[in-house]
Amino acid sequence: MNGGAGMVAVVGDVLPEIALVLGGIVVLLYALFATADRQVGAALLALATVTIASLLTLRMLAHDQIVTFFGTYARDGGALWAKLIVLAATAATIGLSVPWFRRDPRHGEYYTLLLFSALGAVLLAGATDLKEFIVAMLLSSATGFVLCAYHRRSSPAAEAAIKYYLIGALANSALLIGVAFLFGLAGGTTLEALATGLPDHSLTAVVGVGLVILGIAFKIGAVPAHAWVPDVAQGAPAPVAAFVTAVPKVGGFLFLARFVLALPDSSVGWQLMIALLAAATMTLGNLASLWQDDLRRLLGWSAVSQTGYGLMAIVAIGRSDLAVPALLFFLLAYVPANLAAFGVVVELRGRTAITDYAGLARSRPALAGGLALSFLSFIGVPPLSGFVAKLLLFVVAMEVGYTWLAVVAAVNTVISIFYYVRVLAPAYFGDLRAPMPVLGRAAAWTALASAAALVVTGIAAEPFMAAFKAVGLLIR
Amino acid sequence: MITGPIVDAAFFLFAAGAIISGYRVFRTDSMVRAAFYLLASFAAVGGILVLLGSEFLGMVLILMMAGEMLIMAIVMVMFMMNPAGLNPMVMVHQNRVAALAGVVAFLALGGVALLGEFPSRPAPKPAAATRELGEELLGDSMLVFQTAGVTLLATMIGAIAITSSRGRHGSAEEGSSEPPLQPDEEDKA
Amino acid sequence: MNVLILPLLPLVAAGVVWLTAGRPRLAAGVAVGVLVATLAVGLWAAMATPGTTIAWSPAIELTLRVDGFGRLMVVLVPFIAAPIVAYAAASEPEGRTRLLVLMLAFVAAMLMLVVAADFVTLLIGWELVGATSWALIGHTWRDRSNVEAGTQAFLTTRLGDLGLYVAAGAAFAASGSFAFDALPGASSPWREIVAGGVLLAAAAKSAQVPFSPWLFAAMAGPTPVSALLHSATLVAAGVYLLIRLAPALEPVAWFLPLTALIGIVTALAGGIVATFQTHMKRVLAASTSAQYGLMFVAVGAGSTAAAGAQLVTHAAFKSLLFLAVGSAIHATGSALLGRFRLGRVLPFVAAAAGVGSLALAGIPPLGGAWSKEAVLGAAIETSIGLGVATLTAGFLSALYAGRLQLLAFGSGEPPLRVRRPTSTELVAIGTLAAASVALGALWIPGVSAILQTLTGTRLPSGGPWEFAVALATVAAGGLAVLLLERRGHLLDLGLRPSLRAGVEDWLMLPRLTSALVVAPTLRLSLALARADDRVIDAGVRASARTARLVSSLVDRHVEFSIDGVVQTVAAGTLRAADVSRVADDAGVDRAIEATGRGIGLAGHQSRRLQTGLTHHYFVIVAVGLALIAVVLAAAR
Amino acid sequence: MSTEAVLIVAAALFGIGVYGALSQQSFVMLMMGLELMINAAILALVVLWARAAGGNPQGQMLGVVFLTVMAVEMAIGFALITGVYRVRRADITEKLRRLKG
Amino acid sequence: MLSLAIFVPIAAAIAFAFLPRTARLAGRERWLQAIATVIAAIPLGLLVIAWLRFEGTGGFEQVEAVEWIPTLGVGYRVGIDGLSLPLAAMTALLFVVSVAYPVDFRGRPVPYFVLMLFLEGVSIGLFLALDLFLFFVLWDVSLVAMYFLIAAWGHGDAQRSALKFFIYTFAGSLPLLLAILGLYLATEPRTFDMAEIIRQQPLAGAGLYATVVFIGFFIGFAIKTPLVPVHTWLPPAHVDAPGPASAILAGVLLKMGTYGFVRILMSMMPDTWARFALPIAILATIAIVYGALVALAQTNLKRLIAYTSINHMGYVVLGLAAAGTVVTGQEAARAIALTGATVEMVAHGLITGALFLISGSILTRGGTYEIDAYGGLLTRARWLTGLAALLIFASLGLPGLAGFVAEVQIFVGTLAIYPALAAVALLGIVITAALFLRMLGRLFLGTLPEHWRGFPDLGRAEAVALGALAAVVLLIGVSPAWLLGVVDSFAGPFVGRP
Repeated sequence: MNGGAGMVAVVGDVLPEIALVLGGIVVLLYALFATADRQVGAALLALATVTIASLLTLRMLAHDQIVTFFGTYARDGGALWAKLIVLAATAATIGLSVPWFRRDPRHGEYYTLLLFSALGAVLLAGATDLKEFIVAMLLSSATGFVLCAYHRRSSPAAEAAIKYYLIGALANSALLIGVAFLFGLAGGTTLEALATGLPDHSLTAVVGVGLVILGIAFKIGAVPAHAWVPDVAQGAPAPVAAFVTAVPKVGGFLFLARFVLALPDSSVGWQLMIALLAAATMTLGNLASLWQDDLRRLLGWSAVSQTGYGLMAIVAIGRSDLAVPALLFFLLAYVPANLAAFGVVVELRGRTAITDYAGLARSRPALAGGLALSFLSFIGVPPLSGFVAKLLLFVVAMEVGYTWLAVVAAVNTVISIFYYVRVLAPAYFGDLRAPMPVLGRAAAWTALASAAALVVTGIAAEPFMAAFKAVGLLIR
Repeated sequence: MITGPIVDAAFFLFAAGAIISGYRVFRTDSMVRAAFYLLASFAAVGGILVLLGSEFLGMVLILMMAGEMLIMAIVMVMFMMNPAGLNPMVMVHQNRVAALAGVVAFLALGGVALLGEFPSRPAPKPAAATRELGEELLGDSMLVFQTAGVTLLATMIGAIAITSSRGRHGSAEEGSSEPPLQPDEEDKA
Repeated sequence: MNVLILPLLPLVAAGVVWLTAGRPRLAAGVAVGVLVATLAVGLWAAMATPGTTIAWSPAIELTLRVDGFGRLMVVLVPFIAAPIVAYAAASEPEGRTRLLVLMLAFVAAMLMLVVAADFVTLLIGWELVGATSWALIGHTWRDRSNVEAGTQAFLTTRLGDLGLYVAAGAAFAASGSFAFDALPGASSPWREIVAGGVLLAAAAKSAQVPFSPWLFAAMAGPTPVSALLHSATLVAAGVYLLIRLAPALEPVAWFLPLTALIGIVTALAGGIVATFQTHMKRVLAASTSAQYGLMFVAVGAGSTAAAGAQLVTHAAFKSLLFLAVGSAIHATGSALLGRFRLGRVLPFVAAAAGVGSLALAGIPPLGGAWSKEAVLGAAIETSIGLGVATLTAGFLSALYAGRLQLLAFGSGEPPLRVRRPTSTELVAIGTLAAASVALGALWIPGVSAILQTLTGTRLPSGGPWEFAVALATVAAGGLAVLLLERRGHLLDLGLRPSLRAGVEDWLMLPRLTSALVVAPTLRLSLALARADDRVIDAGVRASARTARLVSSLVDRHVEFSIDGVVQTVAAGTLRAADVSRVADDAGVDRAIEATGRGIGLAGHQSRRLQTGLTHHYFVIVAVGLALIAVVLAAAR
Repeated sequence: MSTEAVLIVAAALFGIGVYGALSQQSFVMLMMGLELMINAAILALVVLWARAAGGNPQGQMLGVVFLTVMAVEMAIGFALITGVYRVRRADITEKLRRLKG
Repeated sequence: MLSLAIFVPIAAAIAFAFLPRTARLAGRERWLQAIATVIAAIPLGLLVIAWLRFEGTGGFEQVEAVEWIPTLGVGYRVGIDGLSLPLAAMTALLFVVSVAYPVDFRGRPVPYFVLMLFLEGVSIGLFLALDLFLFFVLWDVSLVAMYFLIAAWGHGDAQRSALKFFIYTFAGSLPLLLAILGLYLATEPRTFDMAEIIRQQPLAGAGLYATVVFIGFFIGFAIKTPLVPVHTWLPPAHVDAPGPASAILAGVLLKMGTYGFVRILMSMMPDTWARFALPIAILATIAIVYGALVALAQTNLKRLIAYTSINHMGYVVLGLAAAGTVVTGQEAARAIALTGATVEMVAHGLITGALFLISGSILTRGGTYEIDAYGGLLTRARWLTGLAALLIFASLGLPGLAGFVAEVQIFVGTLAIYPALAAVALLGIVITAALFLRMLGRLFLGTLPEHWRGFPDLGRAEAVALGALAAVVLLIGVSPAWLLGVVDSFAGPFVGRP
């Protein structure tokens, strides 16, 4: 045990996290004591918390990249950028939630859970220790389950939540024994211990690593633990769906990257395995999206396929300088696109049948534009950030010799055009059948701001690329 | 860590108890009985933990499970179909596939155990385990500990948010659903 | 003055005439006046032999020069064209302005061709001549068959044009230049390719076998158009090209013999076709092929001078004959032989036609006789066989010339109503007749020497016995005509109608082309178009179908673990039915993209994995985990 | 009480847990299967801590984490089960198949 | 300067997008069109100035470069050489004409002009781009814009055709992207700068790797060109697209494929191109004959022209294949083939673009593309017939018009390298002549059916627009030195002609 002074210094490394915890508690207390019509204040408090946390994070960007808390937590560029993405996404989710939950009397606690869920993702992104990883996963998952079930009178929400929960519980439970094995092999729980302690060509390590990857696969919605994604996207409250299909992924991906970085090259064949998972995930996600008539479900499946693309960056981790930038840029492109798409859904009061979108461009051109930008970014059409992301993913996959994976991804991209266009075509060329009432300004602006972010980060990619290039992903 | 034939005997007793009661969980007619089998299995494992020199974890496990099983029984009695959940029933699906998966899992993990790839690094001073844990909690693993705390807090808030039927401002059900597609339906909802 | 003025003058005039639309007299005046002026320029050019180059790019330099036989052509072309255009202005009421514009443009293109001294310039003139002739032939466009005739003519000659493209390419490949001057230095095999290409182009343009029938199609145009095309211009271009290039291509062993062979075959076949013809213009058309065949023979025999002489005399008498026949057709409204004989009602036309016919038959002292004599002499010098064949061709020309003259312009029963030619028409006919007569000057030794200088080859010095044999042959031809007339078989020549129809239709050559070339091409094109709509797209679809198959296999295996074998079989059967139904519906369902159909089915299949049942998801997780472990272990 | 023996017991418990998780229709029973799996994980962890990891206190901490996971999972699980029972009257997986495809 | 040519229309498109809604514009479409035309003409003017300042040094001139994503070696780099300048200028001209061309706006004139102007900037940018990244960005964006143009203002089964077009060409763009990345990964230091890559020749002698990259590029460009057998997206897209969009599609978008062949494949991996020149030439020859034959059987006007595009683009690729060989002693022939292919791109853009505009006009008047539904239109529509005839003759390669200048050079150049293939390809010009003359006869000549008594001739805007194109076609045909000189400044150094 170190001295108290050291402890104080260490606390300085997690100021944003502390801000989130305190903010969450403040919001909870506010919600307990504020009157029914003042509950919206909780949203403002949550927004303030996110802002403060973001500012604290930004301040830390200039600091040295280190692993702190006795090897359990990284304060490096990767974690900080992930934090920023998570926080921005959380802010956007708050923007979407205010109008959506306006009639819900338990408005306040929602934001506490949202902040804690964001905290879970943030901690996951920085975890360099299996214990911290498990707890962060748990925090992120547990809050996610509850948020998903937040509509007490919604039967689809309840169904989605319980499926989400069951798959998560299975993955988590299985994960634990894997972690136990890795601990036994390495003699410690930090990633550093894994990096040094894992024996070569060990079948035990195979089981352990496989189970851990399964756990993360659940978190990021990859095959084989992907089944919850479409259900949650369809059944959960739309802002929650936007949040849950995007934010935990940021943490999950970052930890996966750190985890594979810790694996000694010769111990397990993780590259090929991740590549196969990537291929399976993107292909399944795309194929299943093809004939969806429900937009939210379609977005869920497309989120699965996007996870598959993102996994391409993981394949290259440790062997390509661009792997980490590619991963971060992918997240930078994917998260706002997801928020924009769901944001449009929220603004249209959760309208979800694809046929109901006919004539959107005539009735609500701005929303149609937002939806189109988001979809085109998903496809990877330049100059949107989705294109830069996909380009980087292709580059790193090819650079490490996984050209076949890039080809699979390309084929999948072509397939994906079909279902995105299946939504966009009626929206742009169809006739308006009924007026399209909207929810409120906040959701519209959030959706459009997210869509605008796609254009901005796509064209002005350099600042981000330069920053990402300098990013380290530390495990010791 | 204690060794010797008595320990071995105790281990075998506990091991048999854990496995048999674990198996009985899914081979019994009544949910309540299944819950108590599960408790028994956990208790047996707790015993093994104590044998292995991890008294703290063992005891916590047993205590926690006892509490949990109590809740589980209540939940079953309160909510489940069969009143009291005591009646005989078999509710199984895809039995063969599940059995296959279970056997495969057992073989895989058992294989791992037999491969003997784990290094041999016995714990030097088992008696100090609990104290060391305390140091760990407040020292090296402080962040983990704090995170776990937040997680438990979040769990409590979440569980209450979902289950409590009474909100602060009237029924928790009121208005807790998606906004209707047409605004004018809002009033009715 | 620049040589460019030669083609530009008629071209600009064409533009001017186009602007004078609605004032026919002015148009005619401008057209004929400009052609006369062009004639003057041509005379100047023949003396001054101007030349110029226009650089398009480092590789392409257009060279225009009046030299060699071209010096004669720049005079001949406007000289023949002027009376014909005058005649056209007077005789063709429909779309007169357009006709004059096109004729002037045509003359411009022809002059461009004449002054070309490199392959690119030649191609420009060559193709433009072809295109304007298409428009001229299809002049009366409201009748679509005329347009189609023009198309046929254009396509046939364009097929030959390919030879010119090839020749141009080969010349460039050999020397890096398109100029004719660089040809003699061309190496083998490029020189052979040039020779082949040039010969192909010339044969097609000059209506040699097997391309001859397009001339019949070209008859769809108004008569003055035929007169223009057949005399000094379109058809002449082929032989003109040979006259210019034969000396350079002579070293190619097979070049001259092949030229002679094509020529003699055409001369004989064309003679036969002309002899059995009952349509006046077609007699002349077939005879054109035959006469140009004789020029090919001359070139093949190494005497481009003789070919040039024949070209000049033929230009004069053939344009004369066409105009005369045109007057006859105008007069009666019928082009068929044997219905009326116009000698009495149109004595002047008949007399002028008589001059033309005599020249065609080769009766001294007309120029036509001299040139034919020269060709014969060259042929005999080459080989006795070729000589005999040429004699036979001469006999045939005498036969059909006499037959045409007698049947059309002989004295006999005139029609009830006759449209008499206008004075302009008569002047035009008279001018050409005078020219034909004047060409008798060729018999004067000094005159023919000019040809030798111009073409650079020697004229054969035929002995007296040759001359005698030739005269005897012509006389035999004349005699045969009289004999047939006496027996009353001049029209049908005692041949069975079915057989004659075949001969008349260019010895069935068009039908052969149609069956061997045109029909297969069209059939192939239709088949390919159909295949394009189905098969190739289907290739894409097939790959999609493979994807579907794979997905259904995968699907089946997943279900195997979920539902067991029995259900899988049942479900598989049902799905097979389902798949085929969906495939059927696909044609109906417009939203389904053909390419996406297979993938789309794969999409349906993959959605079946998401059963909505959590325990199935658990199985997927378990199986997935097992696979993860296997891959991790295997790829260590 | 060899390490292998304990690990085999853990494997057996895990296998039973997997079987339970996959075969039980009732959510509650299914969760019992999951708990058995965690139970096995704790057992394996502690034996490895004692025998393979040299008594590294991180192992004990990991055990606490495992217990936390178990507690949180169960708490949220029960909450969700009551929730879904309230709106859907569903207590077995087969009753929840509206979201699919 | 060059950047202005790209960004003025794009900026104008964005400005247009913020115009008030359609309802308030009723009756003012013509003003809108006039303004759009003027804006569309600005890049043309700028490119003409660039042309006048062009020196023909053989390298890239008037380069404008800004770092974009230097971390990846991506820059915004534009410039001209003898290859891109004519194509960009042709693009600008065709856009001016297409924007000015009357079309049924379907009540949505503003988005129409937004897309047209946007596509103009993008297309010009693509030809001027000197950065692979920028090139690909514009490549993909052009697909999106064209998709919306076809789907929203097309007729018949427009959405399906548009989707087929989009998916097919997007499918082509992905191998292209992968190939670009393959090339990029081989550069050292990593860069997307075209000039730098040409200097580096990163894949020279790279064997299998180069082959794979080559195939990726080739598939991408072949689909866009399109070469048989990946052409099936073209006919439906053309048939259902509105006239001006068809013109742009054929005139500009197809050129992107062949331009890519020269700019990327032939310049950056010449040895690999030379290795595959013969199969490419064979493929091109097949496309020539196949396109011509299939076109011959068409009864639908637009399908017919679409298939002749396949035929003509086959000429281009044939010329390129010949130009890219390494036959020593035939530098002059290779240069002439390359010049011919480049001029053919320009000529085909102008001619076929104009022909598609004409078919659009015919559809507006007659309501169908079926050729047999018409006949004798010359009786009523002299300007229409005259211009159509001129363009048809240009398309079948008549001297004095642009097509001849291009085709004769292609044939001559190819004949020196691949005599047999050139001979087969020559058959194409006979077949195209046949089908075009048949079409001309069946549409315009013969007797006018009774119900077309009221068939109107071209309006003033149409006549001026088409007349402008025809004038340029004529100018190139009569006096091409100004164009050939510029193209030769690229082609000469390219083949290393002494």
